Formats: sequence, structure tokens, C-alpha cells
Amino acid sequence: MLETRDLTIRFGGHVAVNSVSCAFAPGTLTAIVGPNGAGKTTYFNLISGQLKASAGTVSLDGHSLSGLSPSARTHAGLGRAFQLTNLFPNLTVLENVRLAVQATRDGAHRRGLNLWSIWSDHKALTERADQILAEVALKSREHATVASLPHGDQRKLEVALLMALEPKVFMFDEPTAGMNAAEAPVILDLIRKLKKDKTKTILLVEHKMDVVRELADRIIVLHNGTLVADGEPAEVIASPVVQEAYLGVSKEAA
Amino acid sequence: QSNEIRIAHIYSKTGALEAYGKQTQTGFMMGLDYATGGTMTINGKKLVVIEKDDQGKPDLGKSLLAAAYSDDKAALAVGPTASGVALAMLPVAEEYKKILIVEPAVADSITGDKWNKYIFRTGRNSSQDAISNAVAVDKPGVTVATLAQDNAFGRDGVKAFGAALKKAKLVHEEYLPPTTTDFTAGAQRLIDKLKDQPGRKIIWIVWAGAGNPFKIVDLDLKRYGIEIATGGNILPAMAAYKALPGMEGAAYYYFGIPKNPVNEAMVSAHYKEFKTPPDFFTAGGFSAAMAVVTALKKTNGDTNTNKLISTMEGMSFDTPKGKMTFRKEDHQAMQSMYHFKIKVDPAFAWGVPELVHEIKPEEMDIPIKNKR
Amino acid sequence: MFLKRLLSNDMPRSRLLALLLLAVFIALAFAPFIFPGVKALSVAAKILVFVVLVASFDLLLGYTGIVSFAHTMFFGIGAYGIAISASRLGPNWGAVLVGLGASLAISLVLSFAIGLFSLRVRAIFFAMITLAVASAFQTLASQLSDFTGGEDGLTFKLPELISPSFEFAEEPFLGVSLDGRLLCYYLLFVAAVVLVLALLRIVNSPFGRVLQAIRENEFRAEAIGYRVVVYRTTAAVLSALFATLAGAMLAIWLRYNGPDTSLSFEIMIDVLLIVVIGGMGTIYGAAIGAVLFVVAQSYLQDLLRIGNEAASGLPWLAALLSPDRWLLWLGVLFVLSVYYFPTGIVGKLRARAAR
Amino acid sequence: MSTKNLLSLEGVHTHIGAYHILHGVDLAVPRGQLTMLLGRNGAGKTTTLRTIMGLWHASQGRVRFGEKEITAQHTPQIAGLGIAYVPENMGIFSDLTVKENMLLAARGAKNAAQIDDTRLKWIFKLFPAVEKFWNHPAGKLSGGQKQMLAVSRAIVEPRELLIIDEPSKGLAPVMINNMIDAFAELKRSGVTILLVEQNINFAQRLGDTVAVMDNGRVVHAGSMAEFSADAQLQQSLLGLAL
Amino acid sequence: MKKLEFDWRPLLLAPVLALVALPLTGSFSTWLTLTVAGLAMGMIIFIIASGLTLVFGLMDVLNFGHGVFIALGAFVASSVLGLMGDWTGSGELWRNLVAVFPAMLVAMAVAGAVGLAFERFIVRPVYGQHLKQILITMGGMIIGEELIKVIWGPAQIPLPLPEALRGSLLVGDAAISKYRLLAVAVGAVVFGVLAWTLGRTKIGLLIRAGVQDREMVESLGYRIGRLFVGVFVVGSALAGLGGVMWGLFQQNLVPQMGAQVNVLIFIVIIIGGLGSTGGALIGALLVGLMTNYVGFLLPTLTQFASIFLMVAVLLWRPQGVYPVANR
Ligand SMILES: Nc1ncnc2c1ncn2[C@@H]1O[C@H](COP(=O)(O)OP(=O)(O)OP(=O)(O)O)[C@@H](O)[C@H]1O
Ligand SMILES: Nc1ncnc2c1ncn2[C@@H]1O[C@H](COP(=O)(O)OP(=O)(O)OP(=O)(O)O)[C@@H](O)[C@H]1O
Ligand SMILES: [Mg+2]
Ligand SMILES: [Mg+2]
Repeated sequence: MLETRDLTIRFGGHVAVNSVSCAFAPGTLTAIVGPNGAGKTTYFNLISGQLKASAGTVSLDGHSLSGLSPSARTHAGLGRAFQLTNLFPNLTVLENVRLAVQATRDGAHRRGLNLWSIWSDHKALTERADQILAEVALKSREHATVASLPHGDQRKLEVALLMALEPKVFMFDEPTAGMNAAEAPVILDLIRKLKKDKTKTILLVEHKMDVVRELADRIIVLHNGTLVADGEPAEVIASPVVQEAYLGVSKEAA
Repeated sequence: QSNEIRIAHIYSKTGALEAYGKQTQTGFMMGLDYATGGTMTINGKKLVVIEKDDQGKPDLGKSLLAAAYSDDKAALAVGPTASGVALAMLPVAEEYKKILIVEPAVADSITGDKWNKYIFRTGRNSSQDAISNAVAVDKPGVTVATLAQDNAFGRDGVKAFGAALKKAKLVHEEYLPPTTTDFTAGAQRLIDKLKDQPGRKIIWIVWAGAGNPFKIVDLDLKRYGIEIATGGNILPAMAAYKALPGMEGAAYYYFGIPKNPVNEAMVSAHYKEFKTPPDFFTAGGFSAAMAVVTALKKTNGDTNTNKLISTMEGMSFDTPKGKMTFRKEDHQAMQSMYHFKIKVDPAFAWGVPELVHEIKPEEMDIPIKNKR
Repeated sequence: MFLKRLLSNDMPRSRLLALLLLAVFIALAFAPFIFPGVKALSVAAKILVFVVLVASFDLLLGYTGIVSFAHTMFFGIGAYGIAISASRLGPNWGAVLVGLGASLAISLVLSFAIGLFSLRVRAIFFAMITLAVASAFQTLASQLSDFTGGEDGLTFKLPELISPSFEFAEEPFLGVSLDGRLLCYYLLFVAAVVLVLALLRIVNSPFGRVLQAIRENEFRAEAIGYRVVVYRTTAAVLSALFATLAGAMLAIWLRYNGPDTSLSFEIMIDVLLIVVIGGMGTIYGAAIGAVLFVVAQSYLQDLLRIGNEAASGLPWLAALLSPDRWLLWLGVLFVLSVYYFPTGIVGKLRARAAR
Repeated sequence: MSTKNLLSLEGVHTHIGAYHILHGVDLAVPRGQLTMLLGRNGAGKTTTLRTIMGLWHASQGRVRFGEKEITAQHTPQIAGLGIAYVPENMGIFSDLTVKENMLLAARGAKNAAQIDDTRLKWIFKLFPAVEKFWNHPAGKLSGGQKQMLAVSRAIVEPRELLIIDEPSKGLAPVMINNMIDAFAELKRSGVTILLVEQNINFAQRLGDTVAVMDNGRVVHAGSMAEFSADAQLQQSLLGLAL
Repeated sequence: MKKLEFDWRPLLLAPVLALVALPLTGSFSTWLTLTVAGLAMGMIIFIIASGLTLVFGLMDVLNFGHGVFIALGAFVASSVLGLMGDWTGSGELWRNLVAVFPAMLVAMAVAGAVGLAFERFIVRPVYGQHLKQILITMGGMIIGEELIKVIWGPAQIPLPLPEALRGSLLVGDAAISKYRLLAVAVGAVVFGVLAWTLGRTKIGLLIRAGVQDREMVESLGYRIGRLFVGVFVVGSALAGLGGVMWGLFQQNLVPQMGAQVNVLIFIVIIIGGLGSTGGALIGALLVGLMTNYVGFLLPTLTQFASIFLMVAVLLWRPQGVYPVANR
């Protein structure tokens, strides 16, 4: 169970996330929606530790995460994919994933702190990385350097890194943004598959309402940093605040 | 074995002291030419000079000297420009059991505690510099403060200077980093120390390198009656003396001062070749050449090291500065220094030092610092 | 297979590169016999020292992406460690070990502090701070002259066994006299081979891969679970320790040390250039680069002397080709090598082989 | 012909390093219309736009803008002809404030006060965040806000041609609506627009003409109306029906 | 909405430092001498560092060869002044200034012209690549220094101050050297012009934007290449001017003089926040004051004073006093 309590952050006078308390149970997929600049990414940053909260706490399965570094939170079971692609640009696709696999799995490589073994000897890492690349349909490009990938493929790799961490909590920040409608299903299928595993908690920031409607078990709405709605998808989408502030005087809400 | 005598000259052809090194080389070659009467041979053996560039780097100097003795089969070596390089070279001479004539590196320890019997020096050492200056300013009723670089060169110099002062009173020693560019703070401290002293007040400056400590006169030292004294220097550096007419000190060499045939020959040869007078280090290089040739002539061209050593110990030889003598104890060449007073002459770009008095070796009590 | 493991499975991946490396290895291994003379041996020894120094710097720069100008500081610490303890404790092996131990300890503490500091400020600031720290350290070494010999440095003696005066065989072997200097050279040679192989292992370990990730994107490396502080600091400390060892090698060879010899900014720049010529992020680049650079630097003046004589008919060309202007050509070498080897020699050779 | 098409590419080949990316692109952007460039990920859309802007150079083929051939021209010259470009990565100057970002895009203005006021008001109305964060470092904006800033920069001064790489990416639905309105308004004022877009809705509502790329070539070109009507064509070109 | 306010706290640094030093120095006239000397020294440092704030701070080119333009300026000035012996030798101030100004202009022109070549052949291939910049500009520096030796010789060259600029003005017991007053005036002009150009025109913005994303600036229609050349030339010319001021201050020139001030000016612009003219001025004044006070109080520590100052400032503001860019 991931829980945030009164989570708040201020940038100067601007309150980007305002006292958000919310709990996310394993086995559910919660969609987080809200206008641009509502504080969704910032909320993620607070949970995963990229930003330090001005007030409030984050805990996972009863253990407080506040004060831990991002890497420690990753070890505690949080996994995160970024909204703006953020990879290791001059390494190959395979190495990107392999690094993520190595980071969280124990083994002779001691999570990267082993100074005295030969890296390629750790075959299990490569095998696992290959498997993940196959899942996101990137296997054919595994030896390309990331910088030369088209945007859509970079987004896929972003998700692959998250999968490689095998966390308890998956946080997706607009995973299909900029992805072709023919390619997006690869990612969405992955998420669907994850949903079946009842021990995983999934958080999804997404602006495409059809995706949200289909996948989400629950929707929370952030607006100006405040949590303004929380509940069943149909109910939340129908609520006036969402209709107005988020979807606009909707011509396409259908 | 053959009928060649190979002499290595290792000096800063490049690096921070390039200008000094070049002077030495010019002087050395002119000296050999003069001493052999233009034949460049001694007893039928041809003198061959092997030039090597230590770039001012001690480690390089060390390996160059080894290479000179071993790969190039040099019978003896002359150099280097920088004291640090010289100190690193000393053990090499001992290792190869070959003579090194140090010129113009000045550190006392070269003929002091780091000395070995293969080392001779034609150049002056810090003590000679300092003591001659002390002789020049040492008068009753004079109060002296010093301004020096905060390194071995500066501190040794001031120590020797202070020890040699008999009548004057030394009230303050100011040491500044060798890289100092702004001398205001140091000058202010000196002023504070001196301004209330009675009688003649002198700041003695010993400085080598880029900074220009003479700028402190801009702080209007005259209002407190403070004067400046310093040793000689190369001609470009003496441009700063133009602002200090009447300044006194003691110099190692200035081409217009010594009156002897060797100096006359060197000055005219130098004018002929370069249209400029010879400088400080030219005289040094010339002296080293004179020492080499004098010694080799005495051995009839024999380059056996032990024979050379016994010949050179106590040997006197003529130089542009008059007669020099290698002292038996530490192989330092004893030589005259020149008490001068600066005159401004528009014909020269520098302040001209006029001879007040030639300080003969006998007038200076240069301590022997090595252990034999 | 054995070779593959010795090289930590990081094969040259280019036939030409493999040949070059082999040639370098053989040349260095038999240098005293192939290239007679004191000067040639000094050059070979300097190469050995620089290979280790540059490889250690590459761990920091090429693999971790930290630009530090304080690397020669650790080099100097190693050299001073030997110099000071040998001149105080006398020419015995105990003194060498004490000096080595003490300098490693000092380097460890200092590099630890610097490594931690590197996280507080941005890259350029860090580079400039290390530049300032290194120059302060050099000043300090000159100022503590009672201890370090000041600007003049320290000349000292080492155990008989590796001193030139020791001769362990009467007869020269293949025209080379078998003396302490030869032993000293081979001591350096073995040390260099072991240290370079060790570095090769480190950069090809799981740890080495994480360093590359940090170089590429520190933020993301932290996000996927690597504590960047730990890795960076470890890399900084390791590279400092290897540099310290290189410094000790230098002091042992020269039996002299001073601020200009091991602490000067010039050496730092030479090291940087070698890394770039050789190819950043490839330990092999350090070896190839060091050989090329040190040989060029050592023989440039001789080469120019020949050029100068050849050009004596053209006074202006002769003036430029004067051996006194060797630095000018070194500068040109700097510029050209950055122009023509953007990925270094190793990078270029590998790219060619990959086609 | 040349009066009808504001921009045209004929047989453009582009290499990036050793890779051959575009294999003869033919593309026509009719004056005053909005042209959609569609295609799968990696089809070469971004590369095509960059080639037009002179950020990559065509190794073969020709690019014309109006009467002028711009194939070998440099980016500033091309932009100077009246083309505004929003790159895929948005190209936000994150050290500068939002105001400074806008000021740079307004080539005619020496300082913020000289930026055309009515236009600025219009932008503020479309994208309130730009006004709200006017004096903030642009690097601190949210993903969607950056996208808004990127588009705002392209329209702060009138330009003849807008080239925009995936403008709707990361925008909330209400903002997508605003942007559609904005493009419609621009089009009415005579601006020609070339859009790369993945959002089908967006494409259908705005596009006049359409070009579909695959594997570094334009494999279909025609009117949007026809294209949206032909589900089979869509299926075969894009792998799905709109 | 939080407005960006002018941050005035760094402005207090220099006055605070001076106040702290007052009781320590003991006598008021000593303090005054040191303070005025320190401020003027700071101005000279500012002049030599001003070019680097443009090149290093704004353009993000780690130009380790900047010093060579300083040396070049000084040597050119020595040649120009050497030709005007009548004017420099005269005791009248206006005649001296008439000699010094052309020397400055010629030095700036020569340094700027060499800067043009330097940018074209040395810097242009390596924009955005710090390591290579360091190396290639070091190479350029070595070449430049050697060429100076080829032209002017390896020896040091005296550059005496013109007559009327020598000596001091006495204010009570404190002595204020005349040359330093000239330096303050020149420094103020340089500061004014730079601050105005960068603050009131788009040039500063364009450079910063161009460093971050050159392609985008070009896509907006600006010829960033030409702008960079221009700024580099101006930076080099300012270094040339700095060289004249520094040379006259030292009164003798060595070819290595540029390299000798490199670390000092790096420190100044880092304290200033890389690219901020005001920051560099504050940094320079602080360094000037600090070296004078420490030089008076604890001379052995003078060489560490400016480094200590830099570390202290960075601990307070890790990006310098007026950070310009987020580097
Ligand atoms: N480091 C920061 N400093 C100052 N303000 C910030 C910072 N990070 C975010 N903000 C502000 O906080 C607000 C919330 O940003 P956030 O990125 O969380 O939005 P979001 O909901 O993810 O929006 P989008 O859908 O556009 O991605 C924005 O107004 C943004 O400008
Ligand atoms: N810098 C580069 N180096 C090598 N290959 C590249 C580079 N940039 C792009 N490519 C390749 O060019 C092809 C086309 O890429 P491009 O970015 O134009 O696709 P796209 O149609 O814009 O895709 P997306 O919709 O995902 O953005 C891809 O196969 C990509 O891998
Ligand atoms: Mg977001
Ligand atoms: Mg694209």
C-alpha cells in the first residue's frame, strides 16, 4: 500500500502540490488526471524522491519513505517512467535496460558495486534485459544507440526501463505521449498484463481519456495542486469540475 | 681517447628562464673562442660543445646530464640556469664521476650541503650576492628592512645579508609570495616598521622573477625619507632603476664597470655580433668557458676527472670580472662584486650603475657551508 | 581465452589496434635491449609512468565524466611520499613502503573529500575549483620547504638494489649492463602492466558500467536505483589511488621530486591531451596516447633540429623550425590532434574495424 | 504549380552519418492550407521537417519555398524567409524565463514591451500558463506548459509557414481544443501549416490535405476528406482505422 | 505571483569585507591605503576578466587561451608606446593620455583581429565540447605565447609608466597611486558599456540561448555563428585592453604573463556567476580587497586568499553570486 499524507510542495509562493492525502492499494490502477500544470508530475516527483516535500509524508507498506534518496526509494519498490524522455543517450538500447536490471536485482554483480568481476560474465542480466525488450517490441533495435532512436521508440524504452526495475509500484507519466496509434497498444497491453498481477500498484498519468476510461479502476483529479475528485472512472469523468476545467466545454467528451 | 674534448652545456634554452640561458650560451661560446685564441682546440684536441635544453625542469635536467655523460661521452658539463635543476643534477655528476661546472644557478646549497667533489661553480652564490650588498649599505646609523621572495632564494639571501651587517641595524624582514603582483600591502607593512626610525632608512630588495617590487616607490616613500637598495640585474630589469636615481647596491656584473682586457674583449665581441652590450649571464658563461679552458690547458688536454679536480682546486683564472679563484674547500669561485650607484642617462634604456667601489673577494667573508 | 580474461573481455576490437598494442607491449618489455642509451630508457620509463597516470585519469574523465584538474595533485602526493620518506628515513625498502602507505592514505582522504564535493557543485564549477585547489597545493608544496625541499625539490637515494651503482652481473648482456637501473626499469614495467590490467578490470566490471551510466545521465542513474554519491566518490578515490601509485613510480625512477616535476599544470594538460588523443573511455587509449605523446615530446626538439638544418636555406622557415620553438609545434600538435582525432585513435580504429 | 504550393519537396534523400534515412520524399504543402504529415514511429517525419529547416542537409533532391530553392540554405536564412518551426523536443531555452523565450521568438522586438500587444493577448487567452509564468525560468514549467510555450513562440509574430512537430503531445484535452481553435484561426488569416501529428482527432478536425510516410518515403498524398473516408486505406498505411 | 526581484545581497559583500578589515588593520590611514589600492586592483582585475565573462561565462567556451590575448595586448602596447617616447616621457598628463589611448586602441584591434582567427581555427570546431575546448585553447595559448617570443623575444620587456601617471596622491597619511585612479575610470567605462549592452539588448539572451540549443536559435532565424564570432572578438579585444592595463601596472612584460593571470581571472568570473558582468565586478573587487588585506595581515597566506574566497562564496551560493545560466 502506497500512501501520501498531506503531501505539499511550494516553489517560492507557488503551491504546486497542496496537501494531497491518498492511498493506493495493490491490484488497482489509479489514473491521475488534471489540466496541464496541475501538479501531476510534481506529485510523482515527491513520491519517487526527485523533489523534497515542503510538508507531508510518503510511505510504502507502512514504512516511511520521507527523507530517502530516489535510489533508496527505488530499492524500496518504487518504479518510475518519466514524462520527458530521460535515458542514457550514448549507450545502446540493450545496455540501458541491462543497467536497470542490474540496479535492483541482487546477485554476484552486487547491484553494480562489484569492482572485480567481468561485466559480461553476468549472463542472467542480459537474458532478462532481452526478454523485456521483446515485450516492448524493441528487440530488433537492441544494438542501436538511444540517441538515434525515433521519438516513439524512446518512449517505449522509457517504459522498458521501468519494467526492468520490477517494482511494487509502477508510476507511468504519459507513457504513450507522442506514440503512434498503432504502436501505443504495445504499451497499453503491457499495462493490462501488469494489472492482472494483484500485488502491483499502478499509477498512470494520462491525458487520453479513452485510455483512461478503459484501463483505470479509479481516477483522482488534481487541479492547481489540490486533489479535487477521487472515485470510479465514470463518476469522476461525469463530474462538473472535470468536465469544465479539464475536458473543456467538451465537443469530444463522448 | 680520440682527439676531441666533448663538453655538454645544459641550460634553459626554453622555459621561463630562456632569456637567461641564451645569454649564458652566448657568453660560453665567446669565452671558448677567446680562450683558445679562436682555434677551439686545446693541445690539438678539438672542443665540441653539446647543447642540451633542460626547459627549466629538474627531472629533465637530471636525465639530460646522465645522457650527456653516458650517451654523448661528455668529459665534463656546464650549466644549468635554474637552481632547482642544478640541485637535481648534482648526484648525477657523482654517479658518473664527471665534473659539473655550475653556471649560473645561485643556490648556496649547491656548494653547500648538497655539494660533492665533482661540483665547481663559476657563478656567484646567494651569499656572495647578499654579503656584497651588505657591505655596500653597511654604515653606522642606517636602519634596514628587507623585502624578499618567500622562498629558499629570498630567505637564504636575507639571512646571509643580515649576518653580514655589522654597523647597520636590521629591523624587519618582509617576505612576499614569489607570484606577488600588488606590493601595496607589503609596502605598507615596511612603511609602518620604518617610518618612525631615526637616521637613514633603507629597504633592501632581493627579488628575481616576474613581479616588479620597485613599484613601491610609487607610494611616495620619500615623505618618510625611506630609500631603496638592491643588487644588480639583467638590463631589461634595470629599466625599473631609472625611477631610482641615486640608489645604491652591489652588483655581480655590469658591462661598463670592470676594467680588464678580458671584459674589453667580450664587450667588443658582443657589440660586434649583436650590436648590444653583454649582460649579466653572458659574463657568467664567459667565465665558465675561461675556467674550462684554463683547467684543460693545465692538464694538457687530459680529461681524466681526478686530474682535473686536483688541477682546478685552488686554480685562478681570468674572467670579464677579473681574476677568480676556485676555493679549495667548496669549489666556489671567489670573485669581485661591484658597489654601485644608479645614474640616469637618457642614452640608456636602463638606470646606469656607476662604480662606487670594487668589493674584492678578501673584503667579503663568504662562509663555507659544505661538509667535506 | 586466458588472454581474454586477462583483458577483462575488453578486446581491442580492431586488428590494427591489437597490433599496435602488441608492438607497444613488446617495445616496452625489451626497451633496454632494443633502444640502447640513457635517454631512450628514461623515455621508456616515463611512458610507463604516464600510461598508468593517464589510465587512472581516464577512469575519472572518460568513464565517470568528472573533469578534475586536481589529478596531478595525487600524482604529486605519490611522488612526494616516496621522496620525503626516502630522504628522511634513508635508502631502504621500509622507507619506500612507508612513503607509499602514507601517500595512499593522504590521497584517500583528500580524494574522498573532493569526490563528495563534486556533487555539490556543477561540472564547470567543479573543474575550476579543482584547478584552484591544485594550484594552491602546488604553492603549498613550495612553501613547506623544510619538508618538501620547496621549489628546488628533493633528491634522494633508494635501496641499493634499484640504484644505478648496483651491478648484479659483471658482463653486459646483449650490450646492456645489468645494473640496478635495469632492475628499476623492470620493477616499473611490472607495476605498470599490473596496474593497467587492474584498471581494465575495474572499468569492465558491473561497477564500471554504472560509472558510464552516471556519465551519461546522472539523474536517471539515481532514479533507477544507483546511489550516485557512492559511485562517484568510489571512482574518484580509485583514480586518485592509481595516480598516487603512478607518482610513486615516477619518484622511484627519478630519485628526485619537485613541484614542477609532479605537480605542474603542464602535466595535467599533457594528461588531458593524451586521454583525448588516445580515445576517452578506453583504457587502451591511454597506452597508445602515452607512447605517442611522450615520444613526440621527447624527440620533438631533435626532430626540429634536423628540420631546421634542412631548412637553413629559408631563414623564416628555419626560425620557425628552430628547436627552441618546440613548444610552438607541441601547440600545433594539440590543435591538430583535437581536429583529427575527435574520438581518439582507439575510437577511430574501432570505428574503422566495425565497418 | 509553384503558386499553389508554398512548400514542396522533390525526391529528397537525407543521410544522417552513415545512415540513409529519407529515400526520396515528395511532398507538397498547398498555400493557405493545413497539411498533416502522418506515419508510424520512425517513418521519417521528424527527419523530413529537419531537412526542410536545413538542420539536416538533403544529399539529393530539392526543397522549394515559394519561388525559391532552399535546399542548400542555412537554417537562419530559411527561418528568415518566414517559417516558424516547433521541433519535436520543443527547443525550450530552460535557463531563460518565459518572457525571454518569447522575446527571442519575436525577432522584430528589442524588448518585451515591443512585442505586438494584441497578439500577445490572444496567446495569453489561448494559453493562460504563458502569462502566469511570464517571469519564471522556462525549465521549471510542466511538460504541457512547455509545449504551450513552444507553440506560443512560433506564433508570436506572423509567419507565412508554420512547421510543427507533434503539438498536442502531453496536452490536456481542453488545451488540445484551444490549440485546434488557434490553428483554425491562423489558417483563416492565411497562414500555411505543416503538422506532424499522432492525435487522430486533431488530424481529422484540422487537416485539409494529408501525406503519409513510411520508411523514408511519402506513400500516400491526397485530401484529408478522402483519406478519412477510406478506412481500408488507413488500415493499410497506418495500421489502424481513424 | 513571485516576481523576480533584484538580489542586492551580493552588493554588500565588498563593503562588509572592508568593514571587517578596518579594526584588524589597526590604523585608519593604513586601512584607507589598502582599501583604495584593493578596489583599484580589483578594477584592473575586472578589466582583464571582463572579456572572459563574455567568452567563458556567456558563450560557455572554456577558453584557457584567454591569457594570450592579455599578453598580446600588453606587448602591442609596449611597441606602440615605444614609438611615442616623446609623449610618454613628458610630464604633462594630457600628453601621456594621448599616448596611452592609441596604445589601448591598437592593442584592442590587434587582439580582436587575432581573436577572429582564433575563433575560426581553434574554437569553432569545438563549441559545446568542454574538454576539447580546454585542450585546443591550451594549444592555441602555447602557439600564441611562442609567437610572442618569436616576435618580441623571450626576455622580459620593460613597460614604464608614462611620467604623469607615476607616483601617488596623498590623502592625509594614505597614499593613492595615480595609475590606479586611471584604472578605476577605465574599469567603470568597460563595466558601463558591457552592462548596458548585455542588459538592454537581446545579445546576452541570444548567446545564452545559443549555448543551450544552437539549432533552435537558428530556427528562430538568428545567425548565431556570426554573433558568436562577434562576441569572441569583443572578448579578445577586452582582454587586449586588460593586457595594456595589466602591463602598465606591472611595468614589465614577460610572454608568460597571460598564463600567470589565468587562474586569477577564472576565480573572479566563477565568483561572479559565469557570465554576469556585475558579478564579475563584485568578484574582482572582492579578490582585490582580500589580497590586500590578507597581504597586510597574514602575508604567507596571500596566495590562498582568493581561492579561499572562492570556496567561501561557492559554499554560500554554489552557482556564484549572480548565476546567469544553469550550468
Ligand atoms: N522545480 C520547479 N520550480 C518551480 N516551479 C515548478 C517546478 N516544478 C514544477 N513547477 C510548477 O508546478 C506546477 C505543476 O507542474 P507539474 O509538472 O507537476 O504539472 P503536470 O500536472 O505534470 O502538468 P503536465 O500535464 O503539463 O505535465 C507547474 O505550474 C510548474 O510550473
Ligand atoms: N541522429 C540519428 N542517427 C541515426 N539515426 C537516426 C537519427 N535520427 C533519426 N534516426 C533514424 O531515422 C529514422 C526516422 O526517424 P524520425 O525521427 O524522422 O522518425 P519519426 O517519423 O519522426 O518518428 P516518431 O513519430 O517516433 O517521432 C528512424 O529509424 C531513426 O532511428
Ligand atoms: Mg506532467
Ligand atoms: Mg518524430
